Amino acid sequence: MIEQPIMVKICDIREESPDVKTFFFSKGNLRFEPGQFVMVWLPLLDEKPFAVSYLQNDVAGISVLRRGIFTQSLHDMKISGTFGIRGPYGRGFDLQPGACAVGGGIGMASLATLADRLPDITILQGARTASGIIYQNRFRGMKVCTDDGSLGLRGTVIDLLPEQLKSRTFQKVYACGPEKMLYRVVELCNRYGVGCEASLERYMKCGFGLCGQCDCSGQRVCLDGPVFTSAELSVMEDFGKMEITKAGERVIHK
Amino acid sequence: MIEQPIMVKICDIREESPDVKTFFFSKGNLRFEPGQFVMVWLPLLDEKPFAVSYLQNDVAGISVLRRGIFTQSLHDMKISGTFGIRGPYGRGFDLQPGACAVGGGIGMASLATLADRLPDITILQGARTASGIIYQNRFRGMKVCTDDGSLGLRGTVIDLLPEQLKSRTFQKVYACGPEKMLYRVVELCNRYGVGCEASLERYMKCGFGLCGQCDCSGQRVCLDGPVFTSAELSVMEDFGKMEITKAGERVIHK
Amino acid sequence: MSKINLSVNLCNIPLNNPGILASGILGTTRALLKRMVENGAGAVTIKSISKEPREGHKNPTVITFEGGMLNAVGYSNPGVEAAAKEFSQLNEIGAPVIASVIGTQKEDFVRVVEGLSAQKFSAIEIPLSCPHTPGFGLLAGQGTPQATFDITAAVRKATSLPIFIKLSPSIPELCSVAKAAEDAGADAITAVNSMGPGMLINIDAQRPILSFKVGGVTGDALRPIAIRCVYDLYQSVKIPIIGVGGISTGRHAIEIMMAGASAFGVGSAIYYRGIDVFKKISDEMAFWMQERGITNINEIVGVAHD
Amino acid sequence: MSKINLSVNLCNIPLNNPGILASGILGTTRALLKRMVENGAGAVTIKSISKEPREGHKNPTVITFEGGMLNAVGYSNPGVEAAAKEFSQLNEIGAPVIASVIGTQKEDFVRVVEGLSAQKFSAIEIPLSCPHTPGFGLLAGQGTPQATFDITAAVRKATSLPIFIKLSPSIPELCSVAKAAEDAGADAITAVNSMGPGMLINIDAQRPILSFKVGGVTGDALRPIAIRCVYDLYQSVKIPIIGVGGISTGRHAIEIMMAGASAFGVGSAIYYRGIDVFKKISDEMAFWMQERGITNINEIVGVAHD
Ligand SMILES: Cc1cc2nc3c(=O)[nH]c(=O)nc-3n(C[C@H](O)[C@H](O)[C@H](O)COP(=O)(O)OP(=O)(O)OC[C@H]3O[C@@H](n4cnc5c(N)ncnc54)[C@H](O)[C@@H]3O)c2cc1C
Ligand SMILES: Cc1cc2nc3c(=O)[nH]c(=O)nc-3n(C[C@H](O)[C@H](O)[C@H](O)COP(=O)(O)OP(=O)(O)OC[C@H]3O[C@@H](n4cnc5c(N)ncnc54)[C@H](O)[C@@H]3O)c2cc1C
Ligand SMILES: Cc1cc2nc3c(=O)[nH]c(=O)nc-3n(C[C@H](O)[C@H](O)[C@H](O)COP(=O)(O)O)c2cc1C
Ligand SMILES: Cc1cc2nc3c(=O)[nH]c(=O)nc-3n(C[C@H](O)[C@H](O)[C@H](O)COP(=O)(O)O)c2cc1C
Ligand code: FES
Ligand code: FES
Repeated sequence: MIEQPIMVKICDIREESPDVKTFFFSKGNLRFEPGQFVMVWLPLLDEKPFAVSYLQNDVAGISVLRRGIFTQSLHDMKISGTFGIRGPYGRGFDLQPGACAVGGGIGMASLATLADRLPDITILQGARTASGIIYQNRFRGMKVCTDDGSLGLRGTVIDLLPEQLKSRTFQKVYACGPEKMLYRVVELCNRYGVGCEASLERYMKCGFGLCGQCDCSGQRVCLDGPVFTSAELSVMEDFGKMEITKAGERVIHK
Repeated sequence: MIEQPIMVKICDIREESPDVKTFFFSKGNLRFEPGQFVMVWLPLLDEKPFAVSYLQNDVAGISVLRRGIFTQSLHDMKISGTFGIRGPYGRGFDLQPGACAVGGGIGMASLATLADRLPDITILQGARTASGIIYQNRFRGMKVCTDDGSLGLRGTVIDLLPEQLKSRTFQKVYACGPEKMLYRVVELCNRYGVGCEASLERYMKCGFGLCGQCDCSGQRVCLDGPVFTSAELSVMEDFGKMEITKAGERVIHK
Repeated sequence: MSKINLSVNLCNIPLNNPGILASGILGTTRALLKRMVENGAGAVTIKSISKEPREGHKNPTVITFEGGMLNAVGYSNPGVEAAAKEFSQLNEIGAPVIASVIGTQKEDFVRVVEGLSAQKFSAIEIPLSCPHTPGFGLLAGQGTPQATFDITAAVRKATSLPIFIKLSPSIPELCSVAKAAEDAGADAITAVNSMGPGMLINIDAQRPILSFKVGGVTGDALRPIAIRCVYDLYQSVKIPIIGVGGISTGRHAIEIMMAGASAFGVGSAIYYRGIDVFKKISDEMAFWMQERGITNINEIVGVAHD
Repeated sequence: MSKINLSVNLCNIPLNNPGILASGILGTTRALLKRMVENGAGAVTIKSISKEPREGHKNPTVITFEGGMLNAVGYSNPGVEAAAKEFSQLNEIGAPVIASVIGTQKEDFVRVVEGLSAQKFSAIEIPLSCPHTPGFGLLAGQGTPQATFDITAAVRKATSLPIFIKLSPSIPELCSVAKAAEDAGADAITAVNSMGPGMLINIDAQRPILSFKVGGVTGDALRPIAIRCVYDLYQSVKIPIIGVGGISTGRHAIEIMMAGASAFGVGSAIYYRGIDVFKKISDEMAFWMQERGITNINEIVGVAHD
């Protein structure tokens, strides 16, 4: 684990969708487990958490959805540009064969290295519209759905998942995406008696369990998570409901 | 190595001579090599270097000659009393069979664990008078001399040594004692073509090579020594001549 | 270790052990406070609260280095109104909860203290010592004897709870500031806040790492400074001292208590030794006491003085 | 690494690399200075010299802890007369030698500077910042702008050698003191001396470990503070800065130079990395420069500023 940011050089950039770019960098001897994240630093601007979405021999990648100023600045970067990373942080997924991964939008980035490591995995990815779907070439058998039906089935992963849970026995379901979606995935898994692990997102500062910024019902998403089991989530009242702003205000989760 | 003093409890006290007492303490998992020393701390008073003179299973000992206030305070201590030790510090002796150890007065303390480890060693000990001789029961075959002839041969170890060097081939000579004596031992060894290692004494502060107090011609007695080979000593101009006081004054060696 | 008694009485607040969660560390939510108590804290302090919400500085805000930690969080907090909601039913937390109150002028402190008065806080801590937040602490001149006296006196009128004044280790007039606090009615001194400020530069980015450039130093680096501050304060004030700074083991805790602290705070060590650091420290203290035949922790307070 | 140039010109003193042995570390004898140069130091500073010999504090005088080192040597030194003898034929040392001069009043500084004037020192360093020796530095009020101005001006009259004023990291008015030194004719600022003071207590002895009880903190703990001081000074004074405090690797050296130091001092790291620490640091700096395509070390001075 790297405690102070090291500057890494972008060695490749891949456009995963109109709004998502993957930035590849030489990973040196850093080890990442699927579900862990790094803090990405743009000097003079800000520092935010990103899942490691590619893990190749010497190279790692982060897939970034353009949302605000920070991610826009990342999108503006070119090959040979540099950013800082520290980490990896957090507790990742507990890998098991015979599983299903459910990704909503950029949440797919957290599940990607997991899927790489589990060849028999079933992947469901949902997005609002076709242009939101990523990694289509990477995961050929992936089942896709869009809210507007512009790609794959019309509907959300929540519409797709029950059918899967009915037709097959999964050892585990892994999920990452909007928390409202995660909440319903966990509900479904509970109903079908399948264990589930979901990766949460909270605003983060330290990334290593000290500042209390990323609290979710007494759990530090950065250190105790970001991946939690459905059993753990069942006693986390804030899950699917509340998050904490940068200023520490408790707000209803979007 | 222990960087901050730990308080050890005196578990036994042995009177080695009217002016020398050995204080035994439980050594825990500290490892000492013959020739190394510890810094001994009496809270509120001072801290000074002492050779480890006994190494038994769980117990180590320091043999202390009463000289000034500090050593008097040590002599006043009783069983169960405590003092601090840190270390061990310094470079010890390079052990070889078929050797000879030459000790002058309390210098014998530095050589004692070496002698324990080298069963075939020849030991010469010199002192001003009979009451200055220590470890007589510990090293039964030890050859002893006193300036006044009150015990063993009359004369100094310098008088005794040539005969030894002539009659036998030693692999090495180890020496500790007054520096004037060491100087002559090294001279003799050079003359007879025998390698010699001598343990020097200088006033010390840090004990770990930082403060420069214990300098002897650019060598730090605490870290580069206290044991030096005759080759090393041959280029140390101060050896046998100069030492540096607590205030940093260069004075002629007593 | 049945005979070992770690409980202390701090300004009439009973603590089952002298370890207190320091302000700004995991004190953002009620749930985290509870978790820290479950993990052995004798009392917990909430993250400092100001009148209005504050976003604080941009990231990076906390970074580690070889000797400890550097932070410039910038007092992010939801403001007194939201805080009063968050920190309700404090009797269920399981240990005393200390409110940390900040302001840019003395009226602000009073406003926040009043705003939190409906909640069952056990004491009010006032840090006048942050080295990296414009408008607050050292950067607002709150670390002088006069300002300390004025703010303490104003808060004194506003509450009957014990008041702890939290000082900076980086001011030469430490003891006069503490005396001013005592004279104005403070019940204890919390010593110390983070020191410095300090800076770390990433040489490949050629820029300071913290977005605010400078931040307060905590952890191991701070311990000898904190011990000295507590030692000096013990000879200067009569009110109890809460020792904070680099405490991460039972030995450290005993060390700062021997310097004169009646209780001690723990912050950075949660990173170094985990969320159960308070349990570990209590066990280590009890073990040491057992070995030495000391049964009551209060006996050791200040014994390092001649 | 043939193209890498580490040489710097400090107040017209050419150094083959910017690493300087800090005062008080192994600078007790001519032989040790020489050894440090053989081990890669770009320049060396002697242990501080006063008018009369001084025994300093009793042992323990130097002790390590998790975050660095604590020392209260108490300015032991043989006095100016003996020092003038010890530090003769300095041209044979192989690198510039800096004299460190202390006093309890400004006349003392002048006396010592004059007493050493026959020897070929390259510069005079004046520490006004020791935190643990009664009669000297902070304990004698030498760390104020006025005292600094007076002492610097007096020494300025007594020598034409470059004057380095060495400051404490533990005074809030750091930059005003540096400006006072600059105004009085100082040629460089050495930043910083040890911080604090701090204290370490042995809990089994129930006593402070250092015989003087408190001492200055150096090593890792000091680095972020030293970096910040240099960064601030770089914006306050025009004369060069020698950065000192916790430098033990090439990265640290580059870090303090990016903050604004034209050269850097190394002390405690001799314990942590051995007597060849200067060689190691130079190699590490050269390696980093090579990788980044930087050939001249002077290019990086101050680049961390916007
Ligand atoms: C553990 C973890 C892993 C993450 N992994 C990734 C990743 O792999 N790829 C990736 O792109 N991002 C990831 N994120 C999110 C990322 O850290 C940033 O929060 C996000 O990219 C915001 O970017 P921004 O700063 O540019 O947008 P901001 O300026 O913060 O916000 C711009 C707009 O987006 C909205 N917004 C911001 N954050 C979120 C959010 N979390 N959910 C919904 N809306 C939001 C804001 O309300 C605003 O309207 C991860 C977060 C966590 C905690
Ligand atoms: C590496 C090393 C190992 C040592 N090992 C031992 C040991 O095993 N046993 C032991 O008893 N001592 C040992 N010493 C010496 C010890 O550290 C003290 O310096 C010595 O005991 C002085 O004691 P004091 O402080 O009571 O006397 P002081 O108060 O320092 O002196 C009292 C009188 O003794 C004289 N004196 C002090 N030191 C010396 C000296 N070194 N040589 C000659 N005269 C001196 C003084 O001039 C004075 O007249 C060792 C020293 C070193 C450097
Ligand atoms: C990330 C972080 C945030 C902090 N926030 C606050 C704060 O809001 N209010 C406060 O009084 N002290 C704050 N502090 C200071 C701590 O309460 C404590 O005084 C300091 O960290 C020293 O203790 P430690 O060495 O155990 O961490 C903060 C410290 C850290 C590391
Ligand atoms: C044992 C020791 C002795 C010191 N003696 C002096 C001194 O005599 N004069 C002085 O100006 N600074 C003295 N210092 C301070 C150093 O020169 C330096 O400023 C400080 O150690 C910080 O650097 P470092 O972290 O690299 O050690 C001393 C430091 C130590 C550790
Ligand atoms: S981000 Fe600081 S505790 Fe999680
Ligand atoms: S005693 Fe300090 S260098 Fe040897």
